[in-house]
Amino acid sequence: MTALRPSVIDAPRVALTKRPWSLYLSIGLLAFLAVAAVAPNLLAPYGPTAIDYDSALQPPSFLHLFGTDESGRDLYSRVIHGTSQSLLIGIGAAFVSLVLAVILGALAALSVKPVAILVDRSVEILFAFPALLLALLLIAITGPSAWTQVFAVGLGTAPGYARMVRGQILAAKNSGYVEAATALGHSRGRILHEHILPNALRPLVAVFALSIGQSIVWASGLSFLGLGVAPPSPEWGALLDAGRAYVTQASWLLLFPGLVIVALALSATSIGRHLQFYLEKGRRT
Amino acid sequence: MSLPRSARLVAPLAIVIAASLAACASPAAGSGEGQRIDGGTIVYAPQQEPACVFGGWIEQAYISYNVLDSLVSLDENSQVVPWLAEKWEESDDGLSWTFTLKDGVGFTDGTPVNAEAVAYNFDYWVTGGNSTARVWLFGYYESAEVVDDLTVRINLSAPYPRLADNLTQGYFGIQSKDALETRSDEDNCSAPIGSGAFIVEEWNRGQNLVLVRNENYTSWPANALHEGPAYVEKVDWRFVADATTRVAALQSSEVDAIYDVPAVQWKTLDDGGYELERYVTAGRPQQLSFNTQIGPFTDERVRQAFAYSLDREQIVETIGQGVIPFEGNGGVSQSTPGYSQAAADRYTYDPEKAAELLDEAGWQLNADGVREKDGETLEVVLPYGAGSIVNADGAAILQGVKEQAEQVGFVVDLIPVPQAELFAGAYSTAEERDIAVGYWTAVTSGILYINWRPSTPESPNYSNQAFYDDEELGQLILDANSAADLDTQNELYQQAQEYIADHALAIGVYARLSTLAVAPNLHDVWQEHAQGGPTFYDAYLTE
Amino acid sequence: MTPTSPSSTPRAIALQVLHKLGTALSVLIGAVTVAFFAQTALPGNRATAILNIRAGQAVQRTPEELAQINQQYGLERPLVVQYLDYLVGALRGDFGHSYQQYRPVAEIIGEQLGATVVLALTAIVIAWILMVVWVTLTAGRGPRVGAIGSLVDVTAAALPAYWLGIILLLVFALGLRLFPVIGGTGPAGLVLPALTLAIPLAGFLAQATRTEFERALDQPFVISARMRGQGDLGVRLGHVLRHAILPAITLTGWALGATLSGAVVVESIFSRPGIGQVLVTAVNSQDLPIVVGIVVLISAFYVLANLLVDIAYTIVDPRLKGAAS
Amino acid sequence: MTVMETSTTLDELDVLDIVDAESRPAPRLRVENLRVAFPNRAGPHQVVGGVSFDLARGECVAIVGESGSGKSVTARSLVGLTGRDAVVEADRLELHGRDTRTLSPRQWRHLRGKEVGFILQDALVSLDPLRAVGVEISEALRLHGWGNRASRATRVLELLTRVGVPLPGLRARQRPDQLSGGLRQRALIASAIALDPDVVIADEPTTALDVTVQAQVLDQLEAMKERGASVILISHDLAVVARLADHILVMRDGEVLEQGPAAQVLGAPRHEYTRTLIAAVPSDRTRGTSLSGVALPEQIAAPAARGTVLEARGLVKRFLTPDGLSTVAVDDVSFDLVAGETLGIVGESGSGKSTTARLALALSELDGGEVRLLGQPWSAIPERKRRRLRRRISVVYQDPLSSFDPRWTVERILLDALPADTARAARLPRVRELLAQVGLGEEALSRFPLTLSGGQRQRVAIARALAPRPAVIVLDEAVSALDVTIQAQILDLLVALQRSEGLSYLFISHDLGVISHLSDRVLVMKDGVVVESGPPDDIFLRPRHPYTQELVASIPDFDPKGIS
Repeated sequence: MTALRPSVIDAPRVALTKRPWSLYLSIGLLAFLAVAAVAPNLLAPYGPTAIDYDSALQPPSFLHLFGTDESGRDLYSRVIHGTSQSLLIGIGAAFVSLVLAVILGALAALSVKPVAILVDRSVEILFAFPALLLALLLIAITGPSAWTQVFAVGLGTAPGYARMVRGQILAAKNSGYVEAATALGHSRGRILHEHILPNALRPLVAVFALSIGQSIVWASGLSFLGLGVAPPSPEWGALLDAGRAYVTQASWLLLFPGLVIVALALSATSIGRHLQFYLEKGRRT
Repeated sequence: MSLPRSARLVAPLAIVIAASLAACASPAAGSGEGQRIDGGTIVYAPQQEPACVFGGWIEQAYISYNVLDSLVSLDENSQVVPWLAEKWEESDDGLSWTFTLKDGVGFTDGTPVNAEAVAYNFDYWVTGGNSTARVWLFGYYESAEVVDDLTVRINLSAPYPRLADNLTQGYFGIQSKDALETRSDEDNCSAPIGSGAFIVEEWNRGQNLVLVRNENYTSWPANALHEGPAYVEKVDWRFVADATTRVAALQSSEVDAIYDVPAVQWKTLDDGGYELERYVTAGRPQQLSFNTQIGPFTDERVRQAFAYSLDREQIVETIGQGVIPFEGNGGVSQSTPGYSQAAADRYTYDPEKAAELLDEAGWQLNADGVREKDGETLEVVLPYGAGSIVNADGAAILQGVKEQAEQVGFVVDLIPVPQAELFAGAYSTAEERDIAVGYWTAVTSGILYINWRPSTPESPNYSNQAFYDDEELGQLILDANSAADLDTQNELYQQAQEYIADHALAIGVYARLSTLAVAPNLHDVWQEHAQGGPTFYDAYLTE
Repeated sequence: MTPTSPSSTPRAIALQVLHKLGTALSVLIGAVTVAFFAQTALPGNRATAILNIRAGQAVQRTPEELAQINQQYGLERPLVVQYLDYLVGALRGDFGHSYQQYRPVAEIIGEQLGATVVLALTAIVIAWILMVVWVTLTAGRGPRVGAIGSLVDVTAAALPAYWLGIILLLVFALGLRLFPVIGGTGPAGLVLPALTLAIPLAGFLAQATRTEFERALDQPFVISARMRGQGDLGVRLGHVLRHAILPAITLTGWALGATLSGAVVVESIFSRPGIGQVLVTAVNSQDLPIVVGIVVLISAFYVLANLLVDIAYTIVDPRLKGAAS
Repeated sequence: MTVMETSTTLDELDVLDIVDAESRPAPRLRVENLRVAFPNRAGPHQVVGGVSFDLARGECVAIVGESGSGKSVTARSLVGLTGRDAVVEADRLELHGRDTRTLSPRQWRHLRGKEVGFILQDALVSLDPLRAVGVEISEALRLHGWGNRASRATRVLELLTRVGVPLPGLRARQRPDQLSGGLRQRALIASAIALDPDVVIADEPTTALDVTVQAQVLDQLEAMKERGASVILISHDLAVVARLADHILVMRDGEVLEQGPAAQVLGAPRHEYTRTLIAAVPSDRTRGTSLSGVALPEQIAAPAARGTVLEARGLVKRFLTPDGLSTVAVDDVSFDLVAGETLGIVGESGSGKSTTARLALALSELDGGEVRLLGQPWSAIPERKRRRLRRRISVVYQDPLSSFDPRWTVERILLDALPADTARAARLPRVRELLAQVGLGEEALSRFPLTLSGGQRQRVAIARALAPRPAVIVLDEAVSALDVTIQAQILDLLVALQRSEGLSYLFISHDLGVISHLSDRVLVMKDGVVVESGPPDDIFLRPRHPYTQELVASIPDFDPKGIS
């Protein structure tokens, strides 16, 4: 579960390369996955749960790009059909995490002192609380499902982002432009609304992208521990979990879903880093 | 490899099949080539680490079997043979059993194995010492009385001719009375004091449990292969949860034997020269019980339709790679005495018949291929204890069940229930589920009593997972339990199974297996016949 | 504005120590509270769970059966009383007994702790070595090398530990037979599990370090050092690295806590003992005393790690000595 | 300065020994037609073109130019540290007669620090901030294999003593941030001259330093020169250059516009740009005149208010330190700003002058005293009431970029600053008017501040300050970050606006020249206290307080007319 990370790294200092091939590749992959999520039947030759006991555990071939599993289901088709759920879990968790982070971060940065201290302390406790346990408990309480995964991951990643949001808001609050606006006689509400929030939250666009990749890795980790979506579902983590038992005989069952998860996390991170760079560029001379 | 057809007919026998024909069925066989090493350590890798050595889990029974001696043992022909008890006798009215103990046997704490200790153990089990033993004795056990130093009498409230058979299970290991009384719960949990072939030396939690040879062992069971202390000095139970890792560890000689060989690895290990042992656990097989109290399955036709919609044999054969035996009987498995083949063959794959029955019951197919009745869809909830009661292979099989049932218009909600939730009572009531999955190992068809005894307000039976409180079935089983004559008893048990099949109260899916893979240099590890646990008393290593 | 002069007067240090202790204690108590009430909020009846797990059967239990357990563990008392009772015990160092193992929680955790701590620390050390070598070699070397360096960072950071672990196990233990399959607690068994945790962590640390490294390379003192005759590698190791690792130090504090609780995946793949396994088992069996005990432990580690980070931070960057965090 | 001559052709490329300057009067450094280019998308981009000069023993060559002139790149190319992608070409580039164009990285390392010392600006960042300065100085020795650990330690103390650092044993163990500005800058010099290099390059060695520290650094450089070292001084500051240089190169956009003996370049500049540069230097002599050559309006507008517009009485401000104790940043400061006038507050870093500015703006809570604006209570009323009054007082900061919301265009920034009661239809015309007032065209409306030059940004900042039609503008180091010619333009703009709008300025700066150029009255602050106040002529010509005397004495004497 080392995927759970406290805060986002600073933006890269230079554009990664002049022609960001990694960016193009990432966008290409995401576009492909978006199609897979919206219209899986366009890309998948078989149904996600179409059992064909006669072709169980076949290695990758032109007929079955990623091979088949123990019930003869086409792994490639399952990966494609699992995209929407995996992506939704990732996006949902990133969303939950950021919404929580913004609420906690804003409270910590903008409230009166006792409230701010209370919120700070709660974030600290959330940080100190083992994230895996948080997920385990949540799942034990509500039962494993995509939603539980969304909230478990979202809650687990929120404290890191909350700290970041708090820092961003404080930075904006202490910025020259806020002082300039104060000197112009603008009201607190107007300054908050016109300057502090927009500037503090703008980097979150990039963070959101970064967080999606992270959330998918994390959520699939929960599935892998058998704490995720019910197995016949082709969610990627569940595919990995199912493939684990066959790893010596049918390594493709583990290899391909894992590669897809890594590729997606990589793409999301790459896009996030580029976004971060372009958003930050406006702040540097 | 698949189970020979004929083997299923030998129902009363506990089937022990080794992959190599030479090792087949007989523990006496398999003495290998090579020089026997005196002493040595066997590293054995099971998948699950229990909380205590002694307790109600089958994993606990397996360890207990090597550490504690029971009164009696079951041989490969399912005959009860002497162990701590030299002889035993059932009274004519069947209401009391008298066990005569071997003389001169001592617990490893130096106290004697006597009638007092045995009687104490019976009371200990039923008052919470072992919840599974308690369930077995429930409803029959009255008291245990000390007749003389070596004679103990068990008084029953109703005849139970198969009592001795049941006592062969590891749940009934006899512990030192002195230890139970004077030592802490913690000590009795992690290192119970018995009179067995091995003594718990140390338990490195999360890693391994080390058993050391009882040098003063005198009370081997009658079906053991040798006399005197065990050959090996130590047995290292090294807990390895992941099946792939277990197999790999065996292949790299890090361990000498592993438990629960994944079906998909069976052939590889077979080809690699490993000795494979498979024990089809007697008792309730992995089966589906329908909720007969609430929901669509209150209609017998719907239950039958579900059964007809499945090609259970094909699913099990494919996922189980021919290793996991298909079991059609929803009452008891093929290795259980009193097994009914007729009950097992009651339903075969017949989707048309299923459709017909559903039509008849008023469930009409809608445009989406789902059945509806009065605006309600034919949706059934099938929760299962993922990773606890149903393993990975089992989950794959249930996915096949879901897929096939949905072909005829069912919607199956397959819900993996985490252990915490499951054992806290989730999905345990009739309102929450339509189908229950589960197995229960046993030595006799007496398991039917546990699973099908009708609930009464005074004495609810929560193990009756079909919620089928039927006097007729209940009486049939009660009669069988107390039938003095074995043939009569088997006949009655078979009738009960057929009753269950006819009314489609439960259908079998596959028989639970206990499998071992043993390295070529380890010999005479045998699976005890009550539950299929590995027995290391006779085992020895060669160069 | 007055320059913020560093102050390390005894008074300032005392104030900070007090503040940190207060924070630490409140975090610990907060974590215990959350764990306790979350665990009691689990569905179903705790006594049922205790009984069912002992029996290995998932069935309902009769009131008589439940009463015995409730009485034994005081589960019939109001939650708040149970909580306060626990808290008082915990303050005295008594974390209760496990429902399933009947043993003191401190003992259960204690015997598993070593393996996990060794694993976590080894992983962090390896991650640091990998990260420092890689970043020092590739940072600030122009766009092409930089792109490769950064791609490797990001890829490593994106590797799911469970997946990486199985692949490493497959290749190095099963395939090449270089390492034992069952890790155990020996040094040979430590390599693969530690790598599994270290590689993604190294990628993650490298991302943070690289940015800082490149920033530091542009600082005037780097030119000064070069002007003094310092070579490129000398500047990188002697000056730049020290500046660049500051964010990685902060992240390491977090990583220590995360690795401790996240070790369960690696522990299960490599069959290692450790508190990760204990935690999962305990949650699964609703063994509340163990769960809460582990929360206390991990929170304490988190607090301790943050303290160490603060110390490490002031050693690396003495300017911060006395500056309130 | 030796005139460039090529008679002595020294083909001694293999000679690694230092050529003895006494026996052969060859220049230590010869640069002929040095060109530096950086590649970019469009191909190589030349940033330095055709720099030539010789440097002899005990001589100082200064390269003067504004930002982007290529002066620093020139300096770095002399020691082979131009950067990875730079293409450095020269017809001749010799150090002690050795061609440095073909040196390997190893040879370069051997040479840097030992034969050429390099001093950068601001020791706070030019010395490794995480290390004790003694370690830094000793590193220079160690890298060239000088002595052993013990002898190096002794040498470090010697060096620190030589550059005038008292208590060298203690200072050597301290980090730059623990030392005062003067001490750390001397430590930086010590690290550069540790091995007695006979060529020292000083790249803006006094920029961003307080004037008293600047004087100490210049003394050190002078002492070095007297010991026979050759100095290359890179600076934008003509006053600094005037004090040390024997020969001056004036650069702009990578080209050398003019070069020659210092007296000639400063006293009788031939190039227009040189003259502009010289004219742009503010001082008490330039008060009331134009620095950039634009015509200043005669005083036409009546002051926007009458009497004392801003009145401070006994201001006190304390800050909490991490010890939980408080330090006094501003202690009993009082002043009066009279309508239509400029009150200059001058002081070095840490003097409390910026805090005073914030207190005057009521952006910081007072711990004592009172500020009144236009005769009304100002600091004493709650912020809610103050908001209505805020349009009467505006502010311009040193760093305009950070005072603009990065997401906003110039148009939005200015619209935002208009008083709320400005009629909708009047808003855009007013913004255009403001732009015109600060000398910007309408094309600036759609620009983001980031895409503007420093001078343009400061003009936008001034336009924003003007927008609410204030009576008072607080200018906090408003021209300090600007190049000298741009600074001149902005100062002229400020004077022009004051005259046309009748504004009052509270002008805060560390730069005595700017203060003396602009102010009608001057306040000198030190450690939060006003040490002296009065008309600029009194302060600068007849300082009474010892601190003021020290300050004034530290100002490099720059009177171009006096040089010739």
